[in-house]
Amino acid sequence: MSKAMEPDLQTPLGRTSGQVGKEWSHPSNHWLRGFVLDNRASLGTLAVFIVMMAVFMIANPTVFTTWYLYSSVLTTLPVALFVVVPLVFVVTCGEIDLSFPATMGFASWVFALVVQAGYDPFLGIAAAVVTGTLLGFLVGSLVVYGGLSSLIATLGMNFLLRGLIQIINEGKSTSLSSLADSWAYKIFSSQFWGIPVQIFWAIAFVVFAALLYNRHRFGAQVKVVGDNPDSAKQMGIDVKLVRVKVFVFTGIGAAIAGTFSVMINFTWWPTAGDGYLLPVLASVFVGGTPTWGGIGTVVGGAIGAVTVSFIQTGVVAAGLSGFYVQFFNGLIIILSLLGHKWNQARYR
Amino acid sequence: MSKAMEPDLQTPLGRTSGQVGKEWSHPSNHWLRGFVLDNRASLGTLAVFIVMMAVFMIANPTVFTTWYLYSSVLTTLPVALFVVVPLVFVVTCGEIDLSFPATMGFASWVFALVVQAGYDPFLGIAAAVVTGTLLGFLVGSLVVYGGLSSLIATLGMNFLLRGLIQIINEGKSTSLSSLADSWAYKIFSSQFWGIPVQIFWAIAFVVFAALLYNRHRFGAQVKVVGDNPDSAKQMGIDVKLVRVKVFVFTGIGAAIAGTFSVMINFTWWPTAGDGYLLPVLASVFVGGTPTWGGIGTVVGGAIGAVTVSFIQTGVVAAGLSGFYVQFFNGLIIILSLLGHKWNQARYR
Amino acid sequence: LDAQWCKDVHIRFFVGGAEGDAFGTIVYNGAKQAAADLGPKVDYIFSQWDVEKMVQQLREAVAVKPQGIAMMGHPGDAAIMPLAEQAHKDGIKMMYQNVPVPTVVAAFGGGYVGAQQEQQGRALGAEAFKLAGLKAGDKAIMIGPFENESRGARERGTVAALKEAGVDVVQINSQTEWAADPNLAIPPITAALLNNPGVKAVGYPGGQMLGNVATYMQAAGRKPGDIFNFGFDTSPQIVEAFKGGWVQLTADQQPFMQGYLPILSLCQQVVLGLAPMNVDTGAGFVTPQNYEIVSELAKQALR
Amino acid sequence: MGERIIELRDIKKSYGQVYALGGVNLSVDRGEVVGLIGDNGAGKSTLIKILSGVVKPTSGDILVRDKPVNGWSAARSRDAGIETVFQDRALAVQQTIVRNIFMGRELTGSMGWLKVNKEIEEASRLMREIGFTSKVFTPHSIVGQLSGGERQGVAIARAIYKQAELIILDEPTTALSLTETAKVFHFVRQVRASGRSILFIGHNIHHVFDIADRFVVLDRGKVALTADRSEVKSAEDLINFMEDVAHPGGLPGLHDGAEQRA
Amino acid sequence: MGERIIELRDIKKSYGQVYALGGVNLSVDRGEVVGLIGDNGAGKSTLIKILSGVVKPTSGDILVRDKPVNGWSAARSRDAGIETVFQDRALAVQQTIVRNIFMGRELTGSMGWLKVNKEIEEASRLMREIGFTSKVFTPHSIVGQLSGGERQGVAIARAIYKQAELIILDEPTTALSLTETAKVFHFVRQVRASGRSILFIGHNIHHVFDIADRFVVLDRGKVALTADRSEVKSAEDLINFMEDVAHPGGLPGLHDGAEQRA
Ligand SMILES: Nc1ncnc2c1ncn2[C@@H]1O[C@H](COP(=O)(O)OP(=O)(O)OP(=O)(O)O)[C@@H](O)[C@H]1O
Ligand SMILES: Nc1ncnc2c1ncn2[C@@H]1O[C@H](COP(=O)(O)OP(=O)(O)OP(=O)(O)O)[C@@H](O)[C@H]1O
Ligand SMILES: [Mg+2]
Ligand SMILES: [Mg+2]
Repeated sequence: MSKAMEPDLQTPLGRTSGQVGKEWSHPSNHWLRGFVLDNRASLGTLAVFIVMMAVFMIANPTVFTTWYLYSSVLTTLPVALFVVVPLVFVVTCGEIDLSFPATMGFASWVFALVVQAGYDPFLGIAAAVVTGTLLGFLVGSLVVYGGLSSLIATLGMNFLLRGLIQIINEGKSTSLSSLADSWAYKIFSSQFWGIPVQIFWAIAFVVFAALLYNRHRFGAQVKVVGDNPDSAKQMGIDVKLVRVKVFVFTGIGAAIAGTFSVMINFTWWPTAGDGYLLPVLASVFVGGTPTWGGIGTVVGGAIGAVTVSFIQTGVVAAGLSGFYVQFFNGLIIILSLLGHKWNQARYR
Repeated sequence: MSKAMEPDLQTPLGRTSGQVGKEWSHPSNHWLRGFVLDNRASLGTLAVFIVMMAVFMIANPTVFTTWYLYSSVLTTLPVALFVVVPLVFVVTCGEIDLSFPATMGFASWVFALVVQAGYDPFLGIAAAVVTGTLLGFLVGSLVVYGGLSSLIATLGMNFLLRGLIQIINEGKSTSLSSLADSWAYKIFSSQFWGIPVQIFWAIAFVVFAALLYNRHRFGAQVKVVGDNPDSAKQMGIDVKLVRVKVFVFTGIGAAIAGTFSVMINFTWWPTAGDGYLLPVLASVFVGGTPTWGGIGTVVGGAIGAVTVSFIQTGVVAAGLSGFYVQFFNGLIIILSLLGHKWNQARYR
Repeated sequence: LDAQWCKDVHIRFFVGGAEGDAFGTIVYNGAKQAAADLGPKVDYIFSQWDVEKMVQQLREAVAVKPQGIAMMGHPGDAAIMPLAEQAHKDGIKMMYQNVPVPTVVAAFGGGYVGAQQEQQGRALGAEAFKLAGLKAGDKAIMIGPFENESRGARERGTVAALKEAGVDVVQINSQTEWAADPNLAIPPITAALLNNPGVKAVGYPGGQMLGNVATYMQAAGRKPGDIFNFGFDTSPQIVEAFKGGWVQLTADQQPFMQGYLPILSLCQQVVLGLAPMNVDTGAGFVTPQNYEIVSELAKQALR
Repeated sequence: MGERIIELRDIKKSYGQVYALGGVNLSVDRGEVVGLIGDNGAGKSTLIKILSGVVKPTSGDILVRDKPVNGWSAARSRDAGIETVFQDRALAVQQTIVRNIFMGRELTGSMGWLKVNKEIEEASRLMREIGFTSKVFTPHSIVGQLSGGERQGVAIARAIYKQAELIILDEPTTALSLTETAKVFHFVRQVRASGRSILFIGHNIHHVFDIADRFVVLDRGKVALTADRSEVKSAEDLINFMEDVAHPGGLPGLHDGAEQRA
Repeated sequence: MGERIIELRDIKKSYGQVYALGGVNLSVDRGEVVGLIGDNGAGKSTLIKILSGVVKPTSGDILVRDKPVNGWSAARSRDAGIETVFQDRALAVQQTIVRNIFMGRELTGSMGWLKVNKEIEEASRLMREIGFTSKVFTPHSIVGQLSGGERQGVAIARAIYKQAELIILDEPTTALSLTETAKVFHFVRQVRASGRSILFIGHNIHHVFDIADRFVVLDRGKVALTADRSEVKSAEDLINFMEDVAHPGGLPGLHDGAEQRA
């Protein structure tokens, strides 16, 4: 920071031709320092996670050495990851999407309908993804072209879509026992060397999304739009389109998440997805993506999801009754926010 | 707008002394037009309410001519009003507070403890209000002096406080049948000419808050801080203090709301207040206070609360099954947002 | 009597839970069947199990003056009392479901359909103790909505019965999200099993979670029969779990009856002037020996 | 000249490791116009933020009418009769003209309730005083509906309210046209004529030269020159001095083109 | 002069009932520097927003190299070789220098994946070219950490990328000090020397006079004067002309003080 304020710009241009050959160098000469600086937010999240796990482990060392504990988390964690990651894009873009739980429910309902009608689950997945895409497009268009506050408008859409599901199904769930024998199940939801395969897909998704965020035009434009939409518009970026795209991405993520959730226990409930609203939101922010837009971290968000997933498990494993879960949820959220606050500068 | 862009400022100052005597006049010469222009947001909310009620009434005229229907809504509507109104201040100030449900639960718990211990309910009310004040101060200080995003930090505080309630009470509720004979009950929770007295208190509160908002230094400063905090700071306003104050106000409102709720039900539940999170939030925005801060409407928020309270009642009375409630919730939120959007300009 | 002898009667029916939870759906179907058979006009009300909301909904229900109201007993005597009084004054017939409210019924009348929560819970505890072959000093886990006194009364009863028999019971408070998506409970249940390795039996609060037992056990690396899983309600998923040997016992509180009977009784009270019904629906236990009887009904969300 | 309104002695201010001000002395007397000039980042805005109490100095003394003060703050500064029109973000654009004029010092009766009518009267008077005579706007008009020049007018009206003794204008004419610049200059003279003092900050040395009685040149957080009007012959003198300070070897660029052509 | 790069014919633009532009003709030839001056609200920014495709004109024709174009947009404008440094809000301050330079035209390989190394190389080259030689910053530095002048440098680097044929600078020196203004002027000459054209918008008529080959004076949405450098004797001429246009009766205020003293 110190040098930033007294730049070496005293010599006006033209006089500097003698120095033109010089090369850029990273502010830190040591690669490790550079790495830490570039990934402060996600490393901060990792630190929170490690401290939390350390506390739980000290409370009960034996449970935390059992693989089953981890494998059980790895079964449900992927469902959250498929929505947390696109939400990092949405928040980076300066918006928020609270309609993903209903989208999860809607898309997985379509999946359930297709499978129940006797079609191949792969077709069901495709149909679910198409549904998620359309719903994301619908929500995004309403927010972006309608010029509405995404916080409230997506909350409204969540009610509206869930209401539609309820009206049509009148509360009936759908059980899909036939799924267990399908190829889709083996590929997406079985175990491999004792590891739930879901997590491989989720990791692949996180890696893909992290690349999309950091190494793709889409990510670059999402960040710029969230940072300074006026500037982005002047530079020829279709700001509205980019905004709609992040909602579509969330719709797709929610569709995959919903489908994975149904494949875990072969049942679709009309409430499917509802339980994910708060944990997923908390994950994004525990993960170190700030609310003001422009910056964020996909990997941090993923670590945030892991952290949030382990709160409940850890509380129970540490031998506390479930009454402590809410308390710890709140505590971790507050501590993470304080940590990131101290860790992150906001430029204007 | 047209004249605004070509101001009559071509003559520099000093030359205009001949015209100094002229008086200001309101842009519209007719008082009614002026009134409508000044109260666009709340009138818009009122229009939404009237249209909604008209639809319900057409669907089932008889039910809606029964006074009892209204009196039953008027019994609990006050509980919502006591939090919606302070939240209008919070949102105007550019913040949000999602911790009020836990504050409601906490403060009314203190009330229940005091009453159960055999003290006078008035003392209980005082204790609850003190608790609400302190919690509001705690949450506000954390957000303001900790520099945290109020959306997430207050969500965290909501978990944390509710967690505390749960840990200590382990789910046990407290029933306070003795309340019915107390003076406090007669004054705050009985009926008067068939009208629940709560609503008189709530109306008094709304009127007081509307004056505070429009005719008091506090309201003026809240608006300025939400509009342009830098400017407010430069003009000597203690921006952080104003922000903390709105959280304290919400704490007080939540405490009163919680106490009223207990007096209606003669029972305190550890989950008290939880059900109010979404309806209250929706009321604020259905009421026409925008999310970006600086402006808002207390009366609109109150009308929003009435609207939201009647959705469920109306849906069921219109003969639709409860499955339609969520759908209509969403629909009303979206339609109101669209209406306000079209009705309100945002200046920068 | 005509086929639709109750045709002109207006009834408000409290389904209870969230739209679409396993229990509520069957109650709803029972009530709808009754409405179809008897002909009354029924309004259905959902409350997400939020007690404050239930009280307000009851207030509104009393206000529209139907001939009968079938209410959930969850808010408890103190909260329901003033409204029951009002209903009594207005001549509205009352039925209560799922949680008994003895003081209210004693004061202003009304019937009750549902298990006697506490008793049913205790009975389940005793039955589980017997069938699982538990001994004093054994360990069991009981999951339940302990954060809500009246909703958790049943599970508290089970805990009490087991404790009285000398079983060491670990209580896990269920989270509201688990009702919307029981998969969310996989990790905590695994953790609880790992934390208490000697556990012989696990009890679950309601249909949604009990139906998911196979998933929980697989996640924790347990095989069918390793642990004695028991709980409340029936559903297609629970029938499947019986088939697979994952679930050993469920106390069927016959939610269909909890939907059907209150409406029948209200019709009888209004049209025929009969006294209110008092039915304990918590009679039956479903075990691996008799689960097939309920399987077809469960599939149609009737049991 | 007259009484000394305010004096800063050896004011230092650092942001982290950056020294924005490295020991500055500055005083303003009654009725004088002081022109504060200097390069970007010289510390001008920081200095006036200290004067107006928005920023606390790292060290140094502040004297009001020759008496040292402790606990200097925005409120104290305004009590001492100092009003500031800041470089930017000066107005709450969604609020009415009245609310902006009385921002932070609302006219209140008992218990903090606003004296609404009094505020409107006063606002009308102030707006008329600075020549804001449009009939389209009332004190209830939203500032966001005004043009840039009109907004500047509101900020100035706010500053002259309560007969401030010293008015600080931080680059009030940046991005203003000649016509509107002229208005501001005329106003500055009006204020001086009424016996009040002005601290005028600007980049355009010609402008500042035209108006100031005394010049203070800041350079990298230090006072490089303090000169009375009588000591400086022309704006060019001042420009040359500043170029020398900034680039002892002569400043390339700005006048190259003209010289090449000439 | 050379080839005609762009021409606007009878461009009108209204915002609601306000006419920002009421029929403007303007053209820029290869290698010339056009200075666009005019009062606040004269429509300068609106005109260049139309040129850069950010704002659509209400009516009028746009010709690129003498061929009329339809569907003019920001993207089309950049394709035609027109780059703009806007008056404000030009940069995304939380992003790196690289991301700002390639905003909206990321260097991508197949499927839209970024060519990260190529971008860094190009950014380094551009920054060096405009004399941004600080070793403290790399192309990965966050723009928010840069000073105002350095940020302007990033905006200019962004504009000269891709050998733009016409660079539009909307008041690039507002709020810049002499030193930094000099840099911008030097750069403008560099660009002209390389055969590219420049449209320079400014309030400071001395500055514009020093640099432009041709002057266009806008007044209330109309072109009040178009003059080659050869037709105008001095900056004062231009100033007088503008004052006449704005206030046929003579402009009070700005020079009063100086005259009174003289
Ligand atoms: N809040 C801050 N944090 C860190 N550094 C700051 C802050 N405010 C100012 N500075 C630094 O202090 C120095 C002086 O800045 P200041 O704004 O006072 O200059 P100025 O003379 O007003 O410039 P300008 O002509 O651009 O308005 C600059 O180096 C600036 O970067
Ligand atoms: N988005 C808009 N909506 C309405 N009116 C506008 C808008 N943008 C500009 N105007 C109006 O159009 C006219 C021309 O504005 P413009 O910004 O082009 O002037 P300018 O010459 O660039 O002024 P400046 O010197 O202040 O930059 C002004 O009257 C302005 O108020
Ligand atoms: Mg400055
Ligand atoms: Mg402009």
